[in-house]
Amino acid sequence: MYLKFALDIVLLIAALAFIIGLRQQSSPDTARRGNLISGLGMGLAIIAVLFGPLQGAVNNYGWIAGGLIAGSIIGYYAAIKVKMTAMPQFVSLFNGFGGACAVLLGTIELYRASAGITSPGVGELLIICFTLLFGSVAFTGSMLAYAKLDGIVNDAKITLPRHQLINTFLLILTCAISIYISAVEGDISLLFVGTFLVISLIYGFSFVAPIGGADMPVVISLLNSFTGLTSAAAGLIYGSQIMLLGGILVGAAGTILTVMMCNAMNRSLLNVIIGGFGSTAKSGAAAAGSQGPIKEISLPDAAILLYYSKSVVIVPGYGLAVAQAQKDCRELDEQLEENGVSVKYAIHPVAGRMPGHMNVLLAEADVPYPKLLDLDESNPVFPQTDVVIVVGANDVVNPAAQTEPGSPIYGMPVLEVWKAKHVIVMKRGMSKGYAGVENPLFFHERSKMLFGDAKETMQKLVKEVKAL
Amino acid sequence: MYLKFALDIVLLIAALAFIIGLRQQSSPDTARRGNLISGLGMGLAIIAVLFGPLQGAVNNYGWIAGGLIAGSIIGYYAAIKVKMTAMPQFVSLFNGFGGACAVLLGTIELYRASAGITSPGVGELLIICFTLLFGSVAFTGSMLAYAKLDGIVNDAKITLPRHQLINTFLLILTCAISIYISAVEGDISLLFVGTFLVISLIYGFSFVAPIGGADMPVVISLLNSFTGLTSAAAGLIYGSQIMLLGGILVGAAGTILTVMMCNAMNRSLLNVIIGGFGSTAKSGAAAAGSQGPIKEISLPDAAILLYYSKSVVIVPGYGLAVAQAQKDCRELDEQLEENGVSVKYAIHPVAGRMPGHMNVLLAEADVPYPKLLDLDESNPVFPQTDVVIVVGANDVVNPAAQTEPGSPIYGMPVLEVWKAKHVIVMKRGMSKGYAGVENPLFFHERSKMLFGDAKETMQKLVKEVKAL
Amino acid sequence: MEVFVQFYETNQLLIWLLFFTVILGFEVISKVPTVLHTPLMSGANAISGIVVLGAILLLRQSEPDDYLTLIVGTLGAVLAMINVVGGYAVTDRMFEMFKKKKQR
Amino acid sequence: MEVFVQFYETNQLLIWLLFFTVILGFEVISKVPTVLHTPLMSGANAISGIVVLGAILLLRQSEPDDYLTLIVGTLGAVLAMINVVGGYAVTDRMFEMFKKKKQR
Amino acid sequence: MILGFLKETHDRRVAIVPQMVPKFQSLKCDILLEFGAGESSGYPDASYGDAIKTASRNDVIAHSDLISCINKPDESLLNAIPSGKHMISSFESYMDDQIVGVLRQRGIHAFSMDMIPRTTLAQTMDVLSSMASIAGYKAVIKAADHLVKYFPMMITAAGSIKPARILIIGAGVAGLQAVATARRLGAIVEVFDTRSAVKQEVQSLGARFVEVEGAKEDAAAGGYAVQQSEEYLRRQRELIQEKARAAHVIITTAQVRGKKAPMIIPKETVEHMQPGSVIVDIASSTGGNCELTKDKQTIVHHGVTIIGDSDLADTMPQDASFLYCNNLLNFLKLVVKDGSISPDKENEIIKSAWITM
Amino acid sequence: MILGFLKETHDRRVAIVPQMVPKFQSLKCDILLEFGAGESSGYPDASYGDAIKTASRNDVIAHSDLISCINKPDESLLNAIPSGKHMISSFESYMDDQIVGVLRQRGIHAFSMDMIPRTTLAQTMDVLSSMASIAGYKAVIKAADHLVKYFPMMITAAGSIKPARILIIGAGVAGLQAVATARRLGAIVEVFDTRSAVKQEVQSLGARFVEVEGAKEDAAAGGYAVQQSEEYLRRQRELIQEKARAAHVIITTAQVRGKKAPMIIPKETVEHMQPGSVIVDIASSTGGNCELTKDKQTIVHHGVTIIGDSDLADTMPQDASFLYCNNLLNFLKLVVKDGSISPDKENEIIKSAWITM
Ligand SMILES: NC(=O)c1ccc[n+]([C@@H]2O[C@H](COP(=O)([O-])OP(=O)(O)OC[C@H]3O[C@@H](n4cnc5c(N)ncnc54)[C@H](OP(=O)(O)O)[C@@H]3O)[C@@H](O)[C@H]2O)c1
Ligand SMILES: NC(=O)c1ccc[n+]([C@@H]2O[C@H](COP(=O)([O-])OP(=O)(O)OC[C@H]3O[C@@H](n4cnc5c(N)ncnc54)[C@H](OP(=O)(O)O)[C@@H]3O)[C@@H](O)[C@H]2O)c1
Ligand SMILES: NC(=O)c1ccc[n+]([C@@H]2O[C@H](COP(=O)([O-])OP(=O)(O)OC[C@H]3O[C@@H](n4cnc5c(N)ncnc54)[C@H](O)[C@@H]3O)[C@@H](O)[C@H]2O)c1
Ligand SMILES: NC(=O)c1ccc[n+]([C@@H]2O[C@H](COP(=O)([O-])OP(=O)(O)OC[C@H]3O[C@@H](n4cnc5c(N)ncnc54)[C@H](O)[C@@H]3O)[C@@H](O)[C@H]2O)c1
Repeated sequence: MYLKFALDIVLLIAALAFIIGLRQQSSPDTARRGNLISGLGMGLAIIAVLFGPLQGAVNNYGWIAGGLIAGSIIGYYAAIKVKMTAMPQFVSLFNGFGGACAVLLGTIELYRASAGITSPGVGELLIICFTLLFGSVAFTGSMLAYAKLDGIVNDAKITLPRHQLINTFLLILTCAISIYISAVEGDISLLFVGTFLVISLIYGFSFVAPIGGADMPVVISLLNSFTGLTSAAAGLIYGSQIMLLGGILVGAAGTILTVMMCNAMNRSLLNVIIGGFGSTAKSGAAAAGSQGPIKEISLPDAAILLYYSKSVVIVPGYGLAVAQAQKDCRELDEQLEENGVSVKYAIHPVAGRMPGHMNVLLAEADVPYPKLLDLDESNPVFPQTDVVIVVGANDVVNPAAQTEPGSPIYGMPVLEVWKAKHVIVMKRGMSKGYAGVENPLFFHERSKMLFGDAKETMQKLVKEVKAL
Repeated sequence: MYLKFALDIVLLIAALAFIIGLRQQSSPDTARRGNLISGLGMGLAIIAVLFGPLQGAVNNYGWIAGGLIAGSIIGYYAAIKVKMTAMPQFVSLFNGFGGACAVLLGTIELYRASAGITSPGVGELLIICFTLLFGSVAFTGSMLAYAKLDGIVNDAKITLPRHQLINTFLLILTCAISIYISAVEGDISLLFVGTFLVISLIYGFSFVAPIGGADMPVVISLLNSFTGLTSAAAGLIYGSQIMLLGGILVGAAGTILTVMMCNAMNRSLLNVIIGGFGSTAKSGAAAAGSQGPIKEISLPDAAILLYYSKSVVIVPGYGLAVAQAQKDCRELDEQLEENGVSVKYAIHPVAGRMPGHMNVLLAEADVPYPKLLDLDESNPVFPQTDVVIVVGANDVVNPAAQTEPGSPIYGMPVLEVWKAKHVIVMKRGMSKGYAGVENPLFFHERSKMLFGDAKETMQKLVKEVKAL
Repeated sequence: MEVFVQFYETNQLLIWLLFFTVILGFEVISKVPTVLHTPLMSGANAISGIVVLGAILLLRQSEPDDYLTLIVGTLGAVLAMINVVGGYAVTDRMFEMFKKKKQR
Repeated sequence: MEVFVQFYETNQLLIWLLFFTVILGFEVISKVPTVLHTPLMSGANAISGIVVLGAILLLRQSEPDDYLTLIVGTLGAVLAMINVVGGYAVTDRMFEMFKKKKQR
Repeated sequence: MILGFLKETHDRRVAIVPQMVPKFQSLKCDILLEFGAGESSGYPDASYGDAIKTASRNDVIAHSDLISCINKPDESLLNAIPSGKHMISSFESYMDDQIVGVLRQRGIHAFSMDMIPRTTLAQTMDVLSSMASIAGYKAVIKAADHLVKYFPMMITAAGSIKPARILIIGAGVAGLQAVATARRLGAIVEVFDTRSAVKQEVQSLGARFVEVEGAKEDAAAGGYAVQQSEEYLRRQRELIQEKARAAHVIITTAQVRGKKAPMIIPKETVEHMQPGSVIVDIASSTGGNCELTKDKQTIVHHGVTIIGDSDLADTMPQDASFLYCNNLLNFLKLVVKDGSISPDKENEIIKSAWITM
Repeated sequence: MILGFLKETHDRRVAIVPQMVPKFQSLKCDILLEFGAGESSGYPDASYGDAIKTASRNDVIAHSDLISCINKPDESLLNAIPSGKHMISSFESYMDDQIVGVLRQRGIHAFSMDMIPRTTLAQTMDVLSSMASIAGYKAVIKAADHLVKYFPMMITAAGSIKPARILIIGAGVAGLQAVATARRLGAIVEVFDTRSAVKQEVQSLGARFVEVEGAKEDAAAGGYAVQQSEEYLRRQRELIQEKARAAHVIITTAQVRGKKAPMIIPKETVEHMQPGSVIVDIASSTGGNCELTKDKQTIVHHGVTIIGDSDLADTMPQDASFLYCNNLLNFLKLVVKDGSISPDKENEIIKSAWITM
């Protein structure tokens, strides 16, 4: 009895750990600790459920241990090995596995019911069907999301005409089957179970198929909340309060997170789900032209990149002047300096539209003279620089001046920003500079574009950095 | 049975209403709605409890109705009639009444137990004693807080030497009595109940007595969370889940709010409770000298005042230059303008230390010329101005130049800022200006001081305004 | 110890609920801007008037001739109701100042 | 209808708990800065691996010779455990980037 | 009462500007203006309108009760003024201990604008401040005009130009205004003064204050600097010598009321400066802060241009006249009551300014 | 190979500055400098060190392979140069259609710095830009020096001064620099130009662009302005007439390459301006944008000071020389290979600049 009490307390602690862990993860300073707390909660929950008194327990600890250990090892190594840039797709992959587990549970329970091993009531059957259905969507949906993010699958190839109609039909169909199964109290054939499973899996795939690659993070978050809900449902099946609450918690948190991600992109969730390919991805791609793909960076990512770097060099150009963003630029500078980032300005001799244009602007923004580097001082600095922010400059950071003998600016000394670890290019679109030549910098592997009016972007960036 | 179900649902809704209501109250835009929701929750809870099935219910609806109606009328009129400025003390007063109700409940239950009408267990008796004790502290403590805020009671008069020792003693004593009562299972005399009641009430009074007038808001918040806890305890006594949860909710919220209020003042809660008179009040008072009391304004209040005004005039002086606060000043300006507040600058001809000193600074901060008013333009504007912010100016806003023929600056035209509805004076302390004369403006009924370096204060103010 | 265990087992869900409520109480408040401290305190204070339910329950259960209880209970109801109604009304007046600005 | 009422009455506290949990889920996330969206999603994802408990419970209750259940259950445990361990590990790596800066 | 305004002989300013005429008239004064007095400030006689009369110099002197001229009247003018007249000018009585005697002897009632106390209250009539402010501004403009290089930093395709380094000596009104103007133009500004109180004032304009420790302070001197010790001056000169080699422009404004201006920049220092540099010496009229300064002259020594000019306000006559006119009007309000001259002898400002009282 | 630098006759600049000498030497050139060529820029002969030789004018001409002078050589100089020599200068061949013939005839191989294309690539040798930039800056300084009032706004005890209103006509390099400088000094700046493309450039400096609709655009003109229609000019003149009455300073920089500068400010407009105002006409050498402009002269008309000076760079000789020297060096890198003169005939810049090719 004391054991049960102790394990009950452990479960309460686990539940609180989930909540507090998630809470701490929503603030940068405590985020890592939050993850640890949440992980500890999970460990406690597993232990409590492993050893808790259970009616009709046969235990089968061998099988369980085998499963848990195998899963842990695989999961751990996958997580350790994955490249930083591939993390989002791995989250999706992991989430899909969670969903797959729910599918298995739902299927076996349904099988048991159909085989007469168990005889669940209407409510329980509904819950089992829910588990299976949502688990399936989470499973195949996540897998497809993974494939899309990883570039294995091309968006356009897997979208059928009138895809939303098909999806709606599939949704109604699965719901109808669920209700039918519950209504007949599980008196169904094994084949029927199989059919339901297959349709559910197809629906999951089809659900994600029309959604654009750029919207994948939102979708993953949504599928994640599905996994949460399906876990909660499984908790009901197995009478586990912690599963129920943990699942509900993730379901709720995931939902609100999905909505917030949509908001951050200025889109509605519905728009993401039915709208097909993300519009942001389109604009960039359309303008990219022949020189290969460009990579965009989101404001938050840019903020993180800057915040956690040691040295930043700002390269102002005519665009800074047009946007009159000098003061905001200075604010970013101050914000970063406050956090121990060294910030300099690299001034190209012909940046702007008159000699000394940048000097005038930066003087207006009260940038101290020692922070300004001229061409000769800047170029040796770039290789030691973590991040270069190119603010509305174009010709003066054009590597074609060194690499393309045919270029009208070939031979002009330019700022070799591409030698820095990262380059963030702020401009409104892909238009050319004064000299009217293409700029390969924008397609360089180290550069990421941050589109928008320099002033607005700067202001938003300052806000993001402040939030860190 | 359906009634019970319906009322149970109503109670659930009420509980959610409290949570959501509180949540919405913590953001300015939804705050008022939040209060309404929370109020509706309260209404629902009362109805549900009034008509819910209850074991051994005699109902006595007449008495109940009488009490509720009388209380409502008194509460409503008190709230309507109270002056804006007196609101904090009224919150304290109301809170005291809630505490008083808990005291009554605790006393009667204790009386019943001592009289043998009921025979509660150890746990229940502990809870009853808790109700009585915390209710008492909330009751008499709030009353004293009210009296202090209203100026009825003078701090120094009611503080005994070694007051904290006495308080600790009282705390231990009351706890000991509580434990004794529980241990003997309520087998006590009526006199003993009365003694416990009296000691508890005295303790509440004594608890608040040494705390300074400036710290009253914190204390009220603390006492408020006591009332919440005592309500929760009463909920246990009467087996009401909604009371329990509502009380706990307020208890938790009140506690965290108390801590946050302390943080905002850069003090610890312990420091507030035992530290005696607030140190901020002291510094101001000490410097005030002969000319009567000065009034300080807190940053948040200043921010609200500015945000909700129509027209603001900034009067810069030498202090602005010393602090180099011109850019922050401009940011406040922009922040306010964005919210539809008209902002102008009134430049006194001799402000600063050289002709045109303010012009140089404001030009540096890019304040457009049309926003600058000179002396002749400014003075007619002040009577129509909601708030004047005097930033490090002194001599140039000294009313003595008009009112005190003996003053060395008598006859000099000054900016008549005191004709505006509110004046906020930002400076570091009470020191005099260049001319070395006292400034009666600081003691003027319409002015409030905001002490601190102009740059820092401005930055904080901008932050507060942005949060609105 | 046994008592505790028993108590926990019978009230398990209630205890979970309490914990969750405490966290909710913290969470719900934790990001309030300083400007709202005072009105929020007032709003929380109004809720703490929920002790009025105790008075109501006391009254409903009291014998109609137990005047002591009736009077004490009614007095409690009056006081707590002042807290409730007065609290909400004052809070509302405070928040009135925060009416959303048109320009935003 | 009766079923509902009965269900509610028996599970009253659990239902309250569910509601509170949903609100907590919302609250706990609602103020997260945009920069944390992705790692937070990953963190929540790890928790959703709690479905592993279902697999454990299934396995513990299954007959030792019911190989279908055992295999399916174990497979489920493997998959869910990948989700749990992989999820936490990836999240940790993401948050590693946010190590608190010394200067602050 | 008739108020007469003379044309200045060596100055482009005029003590009355057209837009202020109504305000003078509201003091119940008639105004008599010497022909062409405002011409060089951009105010031809016609611009004054019909409200005032113009006349020849002699007529103005003969018919006015109160005669205004901006600069210290020379002997011939003093001789021309009949006894019993009132006169407002800057008589520089703190420099010239004869003048009061001369005026008294000639029976002229003299108000000296430069003797108005430098208090907050008297700011509206403080011509020293308003003119010094112009001088500070103009000194920088002149320096920029004469300097062989840019003031601001410029990173251009034809090379990077470093900002000019400017040393300002004496941070009174003129010095501070010079600081502000030079900073506006993007120069790196350093400031010297003996009064450490101005350190904060200098910093309040965003410039650097260079300290020589051990300055004597005298709060009783009413804000004016006191003469400093030899030791102090030596240490200061050393530090300046050092700084001067690095400076492209030096603007000196150091003055000690009633004394010869301190000599701060010796010939040797100038010879160590880079050719093409500029020194503007605003203190030239009282001897100059630079050993080589020649008052009212621009000389070039070892490639360094040295401009000695204490009357820079004169080079910006329109605004200077406007400001002077305002100062004068505000002072006259103390002197003229109801159309007649009746200064309040108890008034602190009158007591200081009425030098023949 | 010997590179010879002549002393300018009517100009304070010099084409080589001491700190750049090593860079020239790394082109394997020996340098011959005319006595005292750098004197007036602040570079006495001694400052160049031992690395270069100084000589008389005739010796420089006789011994150098490549002769540099900044300004267009006058006839006597051309006559003195032996056939077969190379020369770098600004020959103004776009104005003077004779000069190329004369040079060819005399057998002089001439590179004209003012013919270097105005492309991004050629910016490092674009003397027109670097000198125009100085001119724009200096024009504002000169205007501030001559103006009878303050540039910035001043609210003082002696009255409130409104900021000066400045009209800048032509927003090329000089115009833009003038905008920046005037804004620094606190003036209210308005700008006119016929090319609407510069509108954004003007705004990028925080000034107001005043538009006259209907300007002709010619993208093919390589950035230079095209001659505008009569109708356009009339409407523009009207608007300017209006604005000019309000302006305290007008700085005109409008030029049309190879043509007489457009006349934008007629006499009548000047006469409507406030006395004491200032016009600085940078376009004076090609006729000026103001009807009354006299090149290289400062005149006063109806109280308005009109400064006609296209060679303002000359008044800031040190930085001007430094910038010119950089431009020259960068250009020489195209001309001199391994110590001998061998310009790449395919290079676009050489093709434009080598006017006798
Ligand atoms: N310094 C001089 O004296 C002078 C004089 C004349 C010409 N130039 C020439 O001008 C060029 C200067 O190079 P640069 O790199 O400074 O400028 P640039 O090459 O002209 O490029 C400026 C870039 O800024 C972007 N931009 C414009 N407005 C923006 C806004 N509001 N927010 C964000 N981005 C904005 C534009 O791209 P989007 O439209 O896509 O945003 C554009 O590509 C050189 O070619 C130089 O030769 C210089
Ligand atoms: N305009 C001129 O040409 C000129 C020249 C010389 C003298 N003056 C005289 O200077 C005075 C100017 O009047 P004013 O009102 O501008 O200034 P003021 O009367 O000298 O007062 C300035 C006030 O600013 C406060 N202060 C200083 N540093 C501060 C900081 N970092 N943050 C916040 N507050 C700060 C000081 O109070 P705390 O220390 O308590 O903070 C002081 O009382 C007049 O008397 C005028 O006559 C003017
Ligand atoms: N009350 C007011 O509003 C007001 C207005 C204007 C001026 N004032 C005061 O009047 C006083 C005089 O002002 P001013 O501009 O006529 O000053 P000034 O022309 O007499 O002197 C200029 C400056 O030179 C400095 N100086 C003197 N000897 C020096 C030396 N050896 N080395 C370096 N610096 C030296 C002085 O300290 C002074 O700051 C100041 O105190 C000023 O604050 C007051
Ligand atoms: N690529 C580069 O980095 C670079 C550098 C410097 C200059 N440039 C370009 O070279 C070109 C010439 O520059 P510049 O400074 O020598 O110009 P400029 O001196 O030839 O002309 C000055 C300005 O006067 C304007 N103008 C002509 N007629 C006018 C009229 N009637 N009214 C009003 N304005 C009139 C022109 O539009 C021009 O803006 C510009 O296009 C400039 O952008 C390019």
